Amino acid sequence: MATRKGLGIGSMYYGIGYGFSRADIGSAEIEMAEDGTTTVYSGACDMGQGVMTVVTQVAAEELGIEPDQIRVVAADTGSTPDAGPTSGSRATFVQGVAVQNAAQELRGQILDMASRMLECPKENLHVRRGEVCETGTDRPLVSVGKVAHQLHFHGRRAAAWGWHDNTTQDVDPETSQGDAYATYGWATQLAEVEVDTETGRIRLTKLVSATDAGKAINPVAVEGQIEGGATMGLGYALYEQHILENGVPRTASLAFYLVPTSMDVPDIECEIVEVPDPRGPFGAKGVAEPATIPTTPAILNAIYDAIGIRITETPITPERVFFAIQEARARGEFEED
Amino acid sequence: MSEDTSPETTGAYHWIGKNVTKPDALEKALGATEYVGDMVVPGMLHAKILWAGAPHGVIRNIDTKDAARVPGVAAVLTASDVPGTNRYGLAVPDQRALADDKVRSAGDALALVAAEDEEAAEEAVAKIKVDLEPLRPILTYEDALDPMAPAIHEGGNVFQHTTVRKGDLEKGIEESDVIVENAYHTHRMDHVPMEPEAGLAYVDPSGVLNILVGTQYPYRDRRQIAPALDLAMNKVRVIQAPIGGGFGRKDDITAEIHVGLLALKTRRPVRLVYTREESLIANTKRHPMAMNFRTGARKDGLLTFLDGDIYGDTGAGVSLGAYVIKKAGIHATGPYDVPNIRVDTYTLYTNNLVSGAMRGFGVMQAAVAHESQMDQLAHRLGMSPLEFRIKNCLKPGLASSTGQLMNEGCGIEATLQRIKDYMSAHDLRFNRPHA
Amino acid sequence: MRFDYFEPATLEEAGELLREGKGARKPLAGGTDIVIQLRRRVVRTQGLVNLKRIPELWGWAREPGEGLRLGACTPMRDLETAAAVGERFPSITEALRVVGSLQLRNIASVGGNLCNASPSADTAPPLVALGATASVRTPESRLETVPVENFFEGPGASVLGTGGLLLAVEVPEPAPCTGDAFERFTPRSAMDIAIASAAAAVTLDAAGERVAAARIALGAVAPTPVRALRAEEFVLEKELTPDVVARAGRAAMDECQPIDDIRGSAAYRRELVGILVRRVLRQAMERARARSETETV
Amino acid sequence: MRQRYALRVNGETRETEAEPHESLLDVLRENLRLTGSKKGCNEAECGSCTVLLNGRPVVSCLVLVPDAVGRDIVTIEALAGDGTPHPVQRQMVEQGGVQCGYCTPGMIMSAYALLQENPHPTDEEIRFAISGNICRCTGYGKIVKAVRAAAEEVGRAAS
Repeated sequence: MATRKGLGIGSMYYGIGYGFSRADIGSAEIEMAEDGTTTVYSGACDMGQGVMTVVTQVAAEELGIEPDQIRVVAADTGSTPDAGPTSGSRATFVQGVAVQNAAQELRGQILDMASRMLECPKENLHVRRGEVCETGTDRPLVSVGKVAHQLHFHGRRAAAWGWHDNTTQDVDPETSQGDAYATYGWATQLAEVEVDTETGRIRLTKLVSATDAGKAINPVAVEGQIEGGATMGLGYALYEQHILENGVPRTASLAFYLVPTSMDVPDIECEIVEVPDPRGPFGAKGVAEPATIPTTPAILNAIYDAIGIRITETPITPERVFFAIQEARARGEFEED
Repeated sequence: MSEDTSPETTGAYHWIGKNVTKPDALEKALGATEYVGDMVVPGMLHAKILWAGAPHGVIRNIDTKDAARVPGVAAVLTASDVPGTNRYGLAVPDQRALADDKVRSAGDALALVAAEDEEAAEEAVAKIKVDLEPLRPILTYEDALDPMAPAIHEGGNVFQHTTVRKGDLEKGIEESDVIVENAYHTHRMDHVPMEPEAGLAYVDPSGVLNILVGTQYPYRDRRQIAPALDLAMNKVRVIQAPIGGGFGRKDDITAEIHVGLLALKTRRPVRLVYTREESLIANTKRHPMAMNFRTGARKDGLLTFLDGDIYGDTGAGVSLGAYVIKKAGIHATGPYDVPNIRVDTYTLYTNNLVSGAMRGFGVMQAAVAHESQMDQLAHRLGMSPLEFRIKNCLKPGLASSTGQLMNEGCGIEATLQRIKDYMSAHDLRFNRPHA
Repeated sequence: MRFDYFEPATLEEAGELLREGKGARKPLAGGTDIVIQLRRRVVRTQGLVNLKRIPELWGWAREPGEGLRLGACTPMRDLETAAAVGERFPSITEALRVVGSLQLRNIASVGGNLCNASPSADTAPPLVALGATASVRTPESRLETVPVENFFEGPGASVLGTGGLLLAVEVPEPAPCTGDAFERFTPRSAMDIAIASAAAAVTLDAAGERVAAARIALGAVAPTPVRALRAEEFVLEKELTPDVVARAGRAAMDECQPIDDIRGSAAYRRELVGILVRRVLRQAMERARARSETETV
Repeated sequence: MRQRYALRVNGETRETEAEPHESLLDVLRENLRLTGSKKGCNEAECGSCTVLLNGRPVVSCLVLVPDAVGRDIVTIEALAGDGTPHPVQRQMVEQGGVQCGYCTPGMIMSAYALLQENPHPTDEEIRFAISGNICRCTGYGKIVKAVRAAAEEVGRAAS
């Protein structure tokens, strides 16, 4: 089998969120019960990528309580406020700030009550691991649960609402000039492919994905997005194509529409880059789409690096590569072994 | 507030940056999570859809009499049974919950059946007779751009034309030492969420229509369901059920209006679960695009201009296509400083399957073109593709294609540098350009 | 897809049930093809006659020097994991490893793969190349032996017609200095259907140099799995030099009859035939050489 | 024509009525309410419905219910039957092998079957064993890692 290897780069930037003056909001309510356990009513849909986990971590960080004391109720028009869609790599970036805002306000309520209970200025207190502590010494003074109990006992608020508006102006209708998005995601991938120069079949043998997460709130979840995104990019590049003939689908079965299997995907190497973005929660921004986009171009460029042939049409089927090699040969432009 | 010790100032986070276990993962691993297709409600009916299967035609008649007589069938509905606008659509309401005047794509729904079990519903669907007068389908970019071709919707087949203009294109061309020009074609892709679309609806005793659905945005679903079915918005409750993958597909309406309508009409709970085949036929896909790009650079390795056209096939409905294709246009430069730009984008109606949001949202396609162009320019200049990108990438103080000034959070150079470091650490080298 | 369902315990019973059905009943082995075909409504039937509870159709036997016998209902995975099969007939194992998924191969049978008579059936080319025969019970209850290469009559059609049963497949013991190989071409590395496939069984002369006998079989490039007779003839009594192998590949390209479909064009399939034939010939030759060395030691 | 079938599921005999053309998957899900096994394609192309039949992983969407009579059926629900998640389940959670979760039960059944047969698989063997289980979210890397970690855990427990 005659094979050649090549390396290719793909880079991209991607406007995070909606842009184009489309409403781009996040909102959440947080409520602390008498025992200090907390419920976040978050309108953001978790599709398994982990926005519920991000919401939990942001709330835990801001409230100074343990994540296992937090329950998230998600995405129900009957019980949670509108947090916009989970799309556009926006959930962490937008909803994260809304939850942060709510949690900060609730923290203020806790510290106000603690200050009264402890007869200690609020400025000298902070919350850490479920305890209100003395600032400076970190000495625990009273548990958050006890403070919450007092809040409820005295009929004070132990709940807060957080909102975040990430809506941008639309760009100019004639020139598209303007601040199109609040921020952008950034990513570069390196692909190594092996080209079977006889059949035209391509195998992805290595993929390194450098993705800017701003701040990885949950690194394993970020890696999950990166690896899954690159795999979807690989499917787009090499295997998946929904074929219509006269407008009628001919690939309406997974026997014909080919999604990558575990044998088609290499171990994807995640390089999480963190360039903090002050507009996101703790500097974080979304990675779902940025991690998906560079794979196909990186593969296209790696194929060129391997065989000196530029493929300009996707998917890069073996047949397409085979005939591209034949044509290059016919023109005398194929570098024979 | 205790500002001094807040983690944001000190960076000493307790939970940010930690691998907290996902709260929903264990129940999924146990097989305990109930997706819509796993849910059963007492008295629940099963729904099936009759799909058009043909791309374009005038609906003369839909005869449901035989279907309604199948034992166990509770309802057979067509467009005339829809109490509201029957319309939905994320950019404009150009899609019908049930096709009325015309069939515009093979993925249009023509009729709904609810029955005591799925087999009866399937049998009824097979007995619906459709009299369709075929129309010439518009299937290619060329057909869609032809002003003489029949219009799929009122207003013609070019739904949107956007323009990106920056700097002085002619000047950019003149300054160029190398120019690369190519036509790129990308294809239609399906999201293939492992869970095919599904919805479960019931009217509760207070008269509220409850819809459980694997959705990416319950509030916008409500915004679309209520007018389509002529309901007050506060009489519609949409609950996100556990969702077996979305990837942009379930950003749009899927099963919501259909199950809602059947529940309203039958006053019984109704569950609709797509087959994989239906999932591949119906709802949105990734836009195929045709992109003609001309890009230039100077001998010193700086980019000079981008001159491009992007044609996107949004199928028989816009869905989010107008935004997808506009986004492709403003991202057509890639993450680079390009001083002179002309890019035009066209959002085209065809009688192909509807395309909408999918992970990558137009930039997936644009990157195929801009990154191929970047490599060709680098090779023409004899530069490493990586160094060429580092030289041209956006940095704080530079402006994007839309003139947006980059400041904090501009990470492209850092990602390129990380790859460069990786390559040197692993002694990896490009074959080209040849030394 | 409503139908009657029968579970005969004996061959006689099964034959009787199929006869009564007058063509409206179908035999069921693993069921992995027919259940899908029934669900897609490309096949209709009034009844399924499940053969899997008939003991004679189960199991496999491999005695050195006596070839391999496979009961028609034996799950593919049983054979795939059998070292005794892989050692002597690597092409069979190579084909089995790529059929559908592992979870499918635990249900699907080799007999079913042949009876489904798909042009792309992965197990067909190695069995044809190895000169396997099919034991068939005709609708008239006669026992016949049919070479696997003559078993297929067209896409979805075999010598069984509507009432016949495949009982077993027998692979003869290869002559000394014989090697075999299978390769199929698919875009994905798992769970895919061949765009083209090829198998070869090559017997070298005592010196391990020239081809004493060769059989080459092709899949997915004609209405049935087929032999590449001209390519076989061409390599006979030659050394398998790169040039000879390349010319054999070209001969096979000329004699296949591929079609265009969504998996690939006829032109591409034809090119793949040339490539795959070269590859399986080389691989079979290497295995024959390795075998001749161990056999002579 | 509906018939009564007695199925041995997760160690118990369960009586149910079904048509012979119904799949084991449908009967498990609809009749026995064991909905952990998922329907992703209904034609053996995704592996979401994987269960064990006499100890071997099979796509239950293609097993007709009469064919499952007399065999031992094990579904995802049995793996943590005693309340303790199996190491494969726990590691899938800990290593980040679970996202949307729809492929997860089938994936775990394939991995579980692999470890029963081969307690010390290589990564290549793991990838081969799960190659009939399509996952659209993770890219498989964390699943392979989870199976490897589970194998180590089982190995440690045994030694």
